[in-house]
Amino acid sequence: MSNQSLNAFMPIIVMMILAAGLYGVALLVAYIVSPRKPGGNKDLPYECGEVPVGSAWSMFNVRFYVVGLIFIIFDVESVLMFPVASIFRKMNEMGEGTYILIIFLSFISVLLEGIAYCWKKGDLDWVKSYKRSVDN
Amino acid sequence: MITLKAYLFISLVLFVTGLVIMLSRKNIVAILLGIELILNAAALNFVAYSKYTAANLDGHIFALFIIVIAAAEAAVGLAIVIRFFQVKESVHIDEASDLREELTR
Amino acid sequence: MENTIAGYFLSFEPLQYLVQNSSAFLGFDTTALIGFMIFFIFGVVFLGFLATVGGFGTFAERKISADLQARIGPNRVGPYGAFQLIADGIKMISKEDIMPRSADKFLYYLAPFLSLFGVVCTIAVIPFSGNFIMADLNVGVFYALAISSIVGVGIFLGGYASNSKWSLLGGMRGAAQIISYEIPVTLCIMMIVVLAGGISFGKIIDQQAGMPWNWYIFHNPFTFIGFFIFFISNLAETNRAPFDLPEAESELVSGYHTEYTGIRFGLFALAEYIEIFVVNGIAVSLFLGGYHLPFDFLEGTIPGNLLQFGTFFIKTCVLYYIVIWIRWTFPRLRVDHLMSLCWKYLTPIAIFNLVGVAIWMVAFDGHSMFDLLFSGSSHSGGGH
Amino acid sequence: MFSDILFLSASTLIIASCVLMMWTKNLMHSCIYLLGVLIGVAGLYLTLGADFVAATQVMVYVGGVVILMLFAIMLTGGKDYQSKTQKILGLLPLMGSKYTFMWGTATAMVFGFCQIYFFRHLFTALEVQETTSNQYAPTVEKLGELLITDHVVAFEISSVLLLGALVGAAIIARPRKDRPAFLEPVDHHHDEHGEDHH
Repeated sequence: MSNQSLNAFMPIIVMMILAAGLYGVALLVAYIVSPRKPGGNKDLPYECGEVPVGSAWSMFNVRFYVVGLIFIIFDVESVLMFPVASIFRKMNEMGEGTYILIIFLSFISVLLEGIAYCWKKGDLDWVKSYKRSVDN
Repeated sequence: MITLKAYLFISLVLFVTGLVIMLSRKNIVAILLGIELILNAAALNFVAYSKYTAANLDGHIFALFIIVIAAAEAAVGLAIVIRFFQVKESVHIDEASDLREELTR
Repeated sequence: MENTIAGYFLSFEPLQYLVQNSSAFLGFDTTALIGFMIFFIFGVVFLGFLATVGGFGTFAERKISADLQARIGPNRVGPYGAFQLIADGIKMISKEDIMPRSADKFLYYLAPFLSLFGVVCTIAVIPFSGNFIMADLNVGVFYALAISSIVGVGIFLGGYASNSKWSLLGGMRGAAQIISYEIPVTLCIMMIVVLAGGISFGKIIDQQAGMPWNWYIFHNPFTFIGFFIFFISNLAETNRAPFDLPEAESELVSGYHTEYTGIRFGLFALAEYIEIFVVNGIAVSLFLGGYHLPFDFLEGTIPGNLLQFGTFFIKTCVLYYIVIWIRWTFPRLRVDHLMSLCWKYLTPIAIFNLVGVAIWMVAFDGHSMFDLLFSGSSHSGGGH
Repeated sequence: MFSDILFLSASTLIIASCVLMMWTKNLMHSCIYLLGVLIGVAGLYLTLGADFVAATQVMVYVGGVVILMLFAIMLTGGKDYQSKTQKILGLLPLMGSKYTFMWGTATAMVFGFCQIYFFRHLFTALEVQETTSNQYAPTVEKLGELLITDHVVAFEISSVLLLGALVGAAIIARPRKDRPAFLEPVDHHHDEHGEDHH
């Protein structure tokens, strides 16, 4: 890892431009080439031949949200662990290995407590979460 | 060359947008969107000041913790919103008045 | 710009001459401008290459599945049906582009773009060879992890915007699956970061140079388990069988792209196939030694770089073959099994691996298993 | 040169997304414009040399918070509501329309600029000559060192905070069959009682 100039981020911008360009060119070519015959029933949502009833934008089960919730907490914890993990080797070579190991493991142990809690309470189950949480 | 004021201006725009959304929207989820903007404005200020006025990375640490807090806040806040919706079948902010003293209606 | 493909080509004589002359002519330092042009050209080259690889992926998938099922597969277009991808592309483009009447138009147009955007931006940090890397960022691996999470938003929006029940169910499942399996992937990457002491791709790959026993997969038992967790989680993140719940054709018609026709369906499929190559490339770079040959051969020259690129490509294609092989061998998981596999098996094992690697680092001073076994003197420094 | 272009494009993205986010009535679209704002802020972090913070921004916000928001919008229907309690303000023709947002923004901008004008000596006091070099040092390792030395308590406590958030949010959001008794509408009970008497 050395000092970088800001130009190091140039390829990312280039790839963003290219992604937009690829999408635009593909749509443009398709717009020129492809036929357009609107009408009929082909612009109804597909429901295996039945005429769709109502909008699909209805409420659905809350367990998708619970999964997202557990994910975001773990995501944030792993983000915070990244800088510490990246200097783990350097600190170990400097002879401070035990110190950083204690810090690292105490952080991970809290993470483990979280997953153990969710496991115990049935938040990690997809099907049974309703029944078990009513029992509790 | 970009000065500190440019970043502060962008941060101001973010903050004001968040404030306007918070004040004018009546959907609780939209209010949480506004809060995210305000937190971003604060984090942007921290990072900008840490580049222009201080030579250390404390601003980055602060931005990192702001992002952490924002994620936790979004998780808990949206959980409350969803529970609120299950009880009241609406996420109108004015419905959240059960604990308020009854005033004249 | 050092250490990247533009820096590499700018060190050549003709381009330096061009930079000097154009700087003198235009009156400012044109290094950045020429570098931008080089990046742009190679961005187009890499994107075209990966799109072709993705197209061949669909062809290879059909051929290999035919092989596994004792059929012949596509054999009409060109020798052995090799031009099938061109025929597929022409078919995709010339189909009518239908949008459901009740769809959310803005999100319907945006969803394939976000899906493609997340994948294409990841290409910028893939190390194809020692010098053929577009950006060797200081946060390389982390950047790849971050930017590829946009794909999940694209898939969710694709399901939502169509206003079709199948699409919505597929999109919801897809988003839940992608975000869940990101956790084991992150933990496995962190295991490698602890070993390598840096999160740039260059640093991680340079430590695995040389013979195969220097690869991180063979560093210690924990990384050996970690590779398989990483591979399985990547299968799930790219919606590949046996984790193709979001597009399970026997229960949801086609999942989140049920309502997508023509070129936009093609772009979703293209993004998916490029993503398989990209995540396999990341797996090769992190665990299987990346582009390194066992010996130094013409290092730094263009033929040497092409040789390294070939090494990288062959390793990635082996993993690609395994991905296709798995798809046509294993039955699909049930959705509750999918979630319990992620949260109850892969994540705890990945945390266990991370702890194990951290303790191994401190206990054995970062020496690998083979160091300890074959050179008996080196494990004297245990436990600082 | 490149940083100027990056700054300009990122700030254009931010301002456009902010305006659209206030403008649109559709909450789903609003959330997508929030995505634009967040990516723009990540671009600004890049121009400030904060590469790790930028990547964190993309990873946590785009990969996590936005998807969570989308889930929550789906779960709650995503309607846009009119004001109920603010009777006097609600009578104004502009309240709750896009013009309100415009006026609110304009007013708040004027207010903000007035504030900046009054406190300008603070800014001038803090202004520091900018380093002209385009180079920046790698931040990840320094952040790691800071996290395990100066800020180690905050680092460890943040994990406890996240554990608390996880437990609390999981308890709140967990699917339940029963409605809490104290949240039942009171007049509903009265009606049942009255019918029994009759």
